[in-house]
Amino acid sequence: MKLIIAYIQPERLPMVKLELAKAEVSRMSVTNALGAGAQAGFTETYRGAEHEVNLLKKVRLEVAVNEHFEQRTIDAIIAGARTGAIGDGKIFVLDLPRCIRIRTGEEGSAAVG
Amino acid sequence: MKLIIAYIQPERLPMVKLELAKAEVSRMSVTNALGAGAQAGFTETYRGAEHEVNLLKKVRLEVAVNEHFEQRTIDAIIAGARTGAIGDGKIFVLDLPRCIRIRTGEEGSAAVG
Amino acid sequence: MKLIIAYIQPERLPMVKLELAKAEVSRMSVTNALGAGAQAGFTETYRGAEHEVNLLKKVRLEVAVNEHFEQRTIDAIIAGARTGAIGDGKIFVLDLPRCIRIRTGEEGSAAVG
Amino acid sequence: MFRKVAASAAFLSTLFVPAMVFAQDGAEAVEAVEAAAPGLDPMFVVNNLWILLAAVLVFIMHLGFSCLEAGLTRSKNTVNILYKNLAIVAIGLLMYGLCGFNLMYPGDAWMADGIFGFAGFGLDPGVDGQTAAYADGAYTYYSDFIFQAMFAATCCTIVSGAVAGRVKLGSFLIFCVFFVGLIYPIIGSWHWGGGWLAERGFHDFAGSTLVHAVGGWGALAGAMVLGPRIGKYVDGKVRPIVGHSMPLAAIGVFLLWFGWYGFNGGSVLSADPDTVSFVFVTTTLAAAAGVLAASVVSIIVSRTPDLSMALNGALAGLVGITAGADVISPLEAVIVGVVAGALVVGAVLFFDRVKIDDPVGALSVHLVCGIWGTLAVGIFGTDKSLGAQFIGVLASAALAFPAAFLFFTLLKKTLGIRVEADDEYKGLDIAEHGQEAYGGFQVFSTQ
Amino acid sequence: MFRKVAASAAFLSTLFVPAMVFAQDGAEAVEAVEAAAPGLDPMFVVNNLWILLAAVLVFIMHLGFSCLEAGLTRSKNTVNILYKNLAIVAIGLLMYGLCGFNLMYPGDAWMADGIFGFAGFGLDPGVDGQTAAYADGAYTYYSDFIFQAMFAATCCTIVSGAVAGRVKLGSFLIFCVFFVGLIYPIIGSWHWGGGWLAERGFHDFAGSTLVHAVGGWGALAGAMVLGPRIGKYVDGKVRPIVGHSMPLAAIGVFLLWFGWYGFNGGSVLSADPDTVSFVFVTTTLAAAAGVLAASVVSIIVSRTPDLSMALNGALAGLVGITAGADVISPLEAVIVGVVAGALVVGAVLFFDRVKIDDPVGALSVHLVCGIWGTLAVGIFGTDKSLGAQFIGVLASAALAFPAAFLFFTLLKKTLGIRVEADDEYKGLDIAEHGQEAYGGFQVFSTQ
Amino acid sequence: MFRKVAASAAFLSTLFVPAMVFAQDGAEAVEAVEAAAPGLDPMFVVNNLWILLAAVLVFIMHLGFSCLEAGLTRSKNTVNILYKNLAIVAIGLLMYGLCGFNLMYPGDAWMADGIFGFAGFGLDPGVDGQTAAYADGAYTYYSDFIFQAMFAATCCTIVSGAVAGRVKLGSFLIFCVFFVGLIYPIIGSWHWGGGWLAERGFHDFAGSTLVHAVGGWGALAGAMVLGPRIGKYVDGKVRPIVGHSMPLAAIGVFLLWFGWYGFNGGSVLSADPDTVSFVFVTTTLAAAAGVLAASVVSIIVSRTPDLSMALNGALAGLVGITAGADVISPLEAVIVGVVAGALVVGAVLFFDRVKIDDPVGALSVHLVCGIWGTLAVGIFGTDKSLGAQFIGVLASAALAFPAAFLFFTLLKKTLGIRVEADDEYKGLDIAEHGQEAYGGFQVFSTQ
Ligand SMILES: Nc1ncnc2c1ncn2[C@@H]1O[C@H](COP(=O)(O)OP(=O)(O)O)[C@@H](O)[C@H]1O
Ligand SMILES: Nc1ncnc2c1ncn2[C@@H]1O[C@H](COP(=O)(O)OP(=O)(O)O)[C@@H](O)[C@H]1O
Ligand SMILES: Nc1ncnc2c1ncn2[C@@H]1O[C@H](COP(=O)(O)OP(=O)(O)O)[C@@H](O)[C@H]1O
Repeated sequence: MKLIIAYIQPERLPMVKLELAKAEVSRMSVTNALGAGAQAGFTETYRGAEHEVNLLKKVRLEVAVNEHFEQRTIDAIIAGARTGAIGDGKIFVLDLPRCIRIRTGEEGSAAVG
Repeated sequence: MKLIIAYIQPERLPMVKLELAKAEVSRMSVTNALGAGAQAGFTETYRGAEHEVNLLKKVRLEVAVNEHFEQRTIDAIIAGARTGAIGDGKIFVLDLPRCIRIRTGEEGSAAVG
Repeated sequence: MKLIIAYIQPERLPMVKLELAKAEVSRMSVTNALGAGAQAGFTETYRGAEHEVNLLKKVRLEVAVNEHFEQRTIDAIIAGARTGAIGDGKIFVLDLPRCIRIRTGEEGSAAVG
Repeated sequence: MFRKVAASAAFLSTLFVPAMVFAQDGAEAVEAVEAAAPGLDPMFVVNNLWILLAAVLVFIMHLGFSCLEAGLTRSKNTVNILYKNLAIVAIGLLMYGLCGFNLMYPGDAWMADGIFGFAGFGLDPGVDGQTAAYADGAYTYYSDFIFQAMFAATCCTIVSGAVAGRVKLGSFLIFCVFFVGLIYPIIGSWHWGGGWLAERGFHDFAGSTLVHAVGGWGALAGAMVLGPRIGKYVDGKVRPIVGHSMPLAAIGVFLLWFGWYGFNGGSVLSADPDTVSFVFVTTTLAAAAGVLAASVVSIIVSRTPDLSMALNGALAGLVGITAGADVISPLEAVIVGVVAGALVVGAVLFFDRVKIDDPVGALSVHLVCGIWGTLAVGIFGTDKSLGAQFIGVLASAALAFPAAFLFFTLLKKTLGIRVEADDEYKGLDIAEHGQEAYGGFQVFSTQ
Repeated sequence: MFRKVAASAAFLSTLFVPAMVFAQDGAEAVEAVEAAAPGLDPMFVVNNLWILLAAVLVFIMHLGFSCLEAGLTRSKNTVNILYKNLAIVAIGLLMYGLCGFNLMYPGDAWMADGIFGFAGFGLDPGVDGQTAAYADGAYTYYSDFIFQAMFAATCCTIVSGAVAGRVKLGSFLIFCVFFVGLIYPIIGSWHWGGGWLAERGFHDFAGSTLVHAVGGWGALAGAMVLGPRIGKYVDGKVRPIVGHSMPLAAIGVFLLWFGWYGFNGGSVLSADPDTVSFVFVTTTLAAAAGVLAASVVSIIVSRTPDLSMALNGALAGLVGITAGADVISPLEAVIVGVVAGALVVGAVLFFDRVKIDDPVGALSVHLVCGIWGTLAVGIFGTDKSLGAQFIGVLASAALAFPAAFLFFTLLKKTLGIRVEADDEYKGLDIAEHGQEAYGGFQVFSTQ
Repeated sequence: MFRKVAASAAFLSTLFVPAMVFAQDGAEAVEAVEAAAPGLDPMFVVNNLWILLAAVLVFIMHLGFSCLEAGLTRSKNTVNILYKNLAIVAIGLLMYGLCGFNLMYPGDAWMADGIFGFAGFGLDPGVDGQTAAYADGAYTYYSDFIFQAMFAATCCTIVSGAVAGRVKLGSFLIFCVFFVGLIYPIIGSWHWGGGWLAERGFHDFAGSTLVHAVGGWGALAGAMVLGPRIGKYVDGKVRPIVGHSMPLAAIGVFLLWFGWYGFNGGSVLSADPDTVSFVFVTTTLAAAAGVLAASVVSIIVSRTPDLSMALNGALAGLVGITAGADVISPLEAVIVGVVAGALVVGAVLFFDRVKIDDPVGALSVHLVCGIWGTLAVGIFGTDKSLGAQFIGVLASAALAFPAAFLFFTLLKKTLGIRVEADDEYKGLDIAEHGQEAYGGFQVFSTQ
């Protein structure tokens, strides 16, 4: 199994969810995050003093999938998140040796889906 | 070493912490998250317009443990989080090749605990 | 590639960013988290009732790097985050088999940086 | 879904009643307005203006209550609390116009002498109502009504605080129709309406008993019938359920204090410089003393200064002085405030010990300090009898508490008054309204 | 960066104008103050005091508007909204002093009889302005000005709500200079300034049309020229864009209701006990009825009680009764409020259906209920003509809407009036101000 | 833990003093109230009513201060700020009753002629205090007291803003007892109490110097003795520490502006239509001009319109006009406001340059604009001497600043006045109160 972590632009989340749904991936976890990447930040001014903000709002997705879902999940995320502009985000794929469903105690592939 | 990630219902966190303490696991990190799974969402209405909310509030736990703590940690999480209802959550276990304590620079098993 | 996860004291974030910049690591993702560790919590009182808070505010960093950046990234985080006091935090290093840049579809080392 | 529909139906039913009647005040009223004007007595004008301004000040207390209650409870119940308080104001005002005013001030229309009277549905200023003749040049009929109407909703708002976080919206609003439309004005008629308590020398200047304790009894009944919020008392221990916004709570208390100048000051029922300024001073000093006393006691009890206690202390002092603001000297007002401020902290601890869950301290503030304030008149007031004050306290308790308790029990047996555990976890905002109070904010709730 | 500079330049230009002239009111004014005092008529003093207090109450409505608008929109636009509203108040007050007051009350200085007049720039109480002679012992020149000035900014604040979340700050403030400095006072002069509408028997007591509908027409023009916020209407469906703070919205509505006692009560233009108390009652009952009606209708429509609709309902009732608060009986006021409360919910749905995006319901509240209130005078008011009311509604629409539409279009073609999509995503706070409203808070915005 | 206990002990000690004495005002007072009433002069009634209403308006300014200060600082210090401000109000009111009022208005009880007088502890209206005889038919003794008492706490609230985020609660409250109980009333006695400054023709209508600059000097002393917050000035550069809630800050400023009508309007000390309406107009125009000027200057300085500066601009205009609201013409009021609005932005930058950390801009608003306003009277006021104004500014500085500085230094050497670095990181809410302001919210604080 794989654990797919994706950082995307917050406003692309609805699209990404849509694409994932099309790819029959309906389970996921979402957190909000701040990201520094190639994207330029902005200058915040407050009472005459300036400071550079380069941690921008991002959404972090975590999706656990079975091996044969790995690529279609990645494709779906890209389909939903890509605008072609800097800041579109990254996808990280980790190996997921074990997965357990708390409710039933099921393990492995059965638990992921 | 293992990195255990668990998504649980927010209101089960106190129980899970209790069970982990019983299992002598006292270190952990917690973030709030939104999750989509088998659990049904709800309909939000605002000024006459409806929309389906299917990202529900969850708590994300991250616990790094030594191998021989893996199972008891998982058991403790299940003991604290299980209600038997859909939405109880999932546990993901990752391999953790390296762990460093910032304060001392210690590595490995010593740093995890 | 490696995925480096670090929990640090919130107020050390600016330092850590500075040290990472010196080490030429400019990409990262940040989330806020609550952590229980060796650090003592505090007692909250509200309307005469007390309760122990042992989940303290922490910042969670996630940095994906190429292998040869692993150590310098870790060193930079330690340089920025260490105060010598309990609660300084932990660094976890995971293997990162795959990394994709959403904008270009690039994979691997090229995508991480 | 069914729950929602049932609650909605219950709620809808509360709205038809006030909208139906309101009859007498038709064309004549308008004509009455057209008349008057020339040859006015300036004293009448200024007295009347003060009553109207006092009414405006009392109005904003409803925002104060809303903010305080919302601030001291969890964010997941905020929409529900705001909605409840807005609806209470609307229902209170309309019910008071429909029947409350004429129940509370029956004039000659007593049915059981000094105990129950009713001058009919709706508003009717009559021929002289809008002239100086109505109240010896103090105010007009409509000024009288509006000032009293603003008071009326208060007693339900007090109940609202104690049942927050678990009560069903529809059922609660039905209770309000009953409480503000019937119980509050009947008890009020005994004293302010010139009934039997007035004859016995009972003194409750602006309502420590008639408004605050009456509301407090309703609150006690509600909190008892409902039971505590899930997670408040676990294994015999109190687990604090922390409020979600101290700024909101502070805004609430300051606005209440602000409005109290209308509440107490307006209760002089004229702009008499001597009495009104005296009342302002006693009111102010009691509130200030309440803050400090509650702070000190809370420091002693929990070793840290608790903001929510200090805020409650201000209200405690205000509720305490309300019965005797006109007859208690400034020095004594400080004493009344100090005692009230200490009492409120003790009472919060007490109610937690007996496991009556009162999220905002409504019982401690309004019931306990309302009683204290009423008795304080007997202690400090010249020519006031402690006995008469006791009788007033007991009499109002004897109607308000059982009536509220029975009505809540009735609702419990029929429509239900408590949301299901699951909805309580989710929060009433989503469960009852399908809305969130803080769109976009990450709120971390593990209770 | 260029955008910012351009916007700033545009904005700066709005500030020079009012700061420039203001001339006549120099030394004489001060001297005038020095005189007066002894032998005052107490009736004059109390009448005048009421107007001043009413002005203070109307002032706080601007905080109400700010809170309501901020609360019902997303957190990422909060700084922008607060800034806009603060600037509107400042611009409104200064422009009204510069020219608005003298356009609205030209006195004898009509240029086109009853249609357009102008008594010159700046403030000048003249010889008698500060004495009882100015307004038959009701108020002084400066009281008159300050009360009217507090009203003036209101009409722009209404527009502000409808264009929130996407309008360029600089362009919008230029529009305000134009609207509050020219359009609002000209329309006002037709009725309150004694112009042609006054002569035709049009009755708009405190401004259902002259303030609220005029602001509403401006809002409609703005919302139409701007288009909806990104993401509001997707694939023909309405996607709710949830407000970020219901407590702020509730504070806003309660403060507006509070201030409305000054808005309507002060419009009596004296402290006459009869009329002012009557106006207080009708105002109150209409608001309460509006809350309940909007609640019921929103329960019917969306099966849950929608707080934002109930809040809008209160305002709907208030706007509705504003035209006839002095001539509509309490019972009829309830009816006016019920209709307004129902209308407001329907109107929100309607505007969404026709894809006119109005984040806070400004059109539904101020335009729709403003018209309803004006017509209600014709329906319920004794001796009032529905025809005259119609004419008033149409006449003000005929100037306000096209003028606003043209001006907005002009701005669109020149400076631009809408921020770029990217800035809309980021939020105007960062895009236009480089600031965030809630430093440190984690706000999760995927819209 | 020890720290907490020590702080608590220190704090407790501040509370005994005011609670102890308060003696004279016992039974007589109550009797005095019982008398009076018939044959009242309506002018007396209306004048007195206005003073009381003005007191109520000034009261709500304390909520304004609380909101502004909380909004412009970080969320982790919010409970502390709200608590501090509530306690200041309570302490201020009680201390003023205990001794402040009789220090400020010693009547004949001067000890050092025109410099120091004291009419004894507690309140005592005497025989005529509650009648028209007390102040020529303008107000009663208690009205006088309550209006002045509401002012008194203000000067400590100003200090509070400048020391926010790092001061120890207990020590600060002890400072307040000293400052509001002694320093403020002594300086006040020099002018308003009829002392030596009054004789020299100094003119400070409502307290640009006596309230605002005096508070400002205390604030400067406090900020200097304490030093800046950790992280404000790093490597010679200013790192902004962003406030956590702009809506709170905006609510604060609007409420302050609202209350200022009582602050300035009530300082007329009668309801004289001419002067009060004049004061309303100058007050309003200066505030509006302050907003625009601060906006323009902040746009020039930071290329974006800074909301916190615009908000400070409103206050700057208000503080600026306070000394001369009765003698400065409307046009000149605009100028006073424009200068104040520009000054406040410059001053914020200046204090940051000299590394005096003032989280809410209290020095820039109250000290700098307080001085400017006082001098403006000399510049614009007819028959006013710039020299006398200078003397007043210097004299009050000469007492307020050194006294505050010494007292703060004394506290520093004894109890300590600054929390430990660790507590500053955690935030004072947890460190000093063991509470959080926003239960459940995820606040991300890396400062
Ligand atoms: N090496 C990395 N480690 C952790 N997070 C990263 C890394 N690179 C990118 N990210 C995350 O992805 C987001 C987008 O990256 P960015 O470089 O701006 O986009 P793009 O690759 O499209 O140019 C960043 O804001 C950050 O949250
Ligand atoms: N495949 C997955 N990837 C990521 N997170 C998941 C996945 N499956 C479940 N989760 C997380 O676990 C939570 C509970 O899942 P759900 O399917 O509702 O519970 P259950 O398995 O008890 O029916 C989800 O809300 C989500 O946060
Ligand atoms: N085993 C672990 N699993 C997950 N998170 C951990 C673990 N150990 C520590 N942490 C995180 O690191 C933070 C600091 O740990 P702590 O033990 O207090 O510091 P130190 O190691 O310097 O004594 C914790 O608050 C928690 O967020």
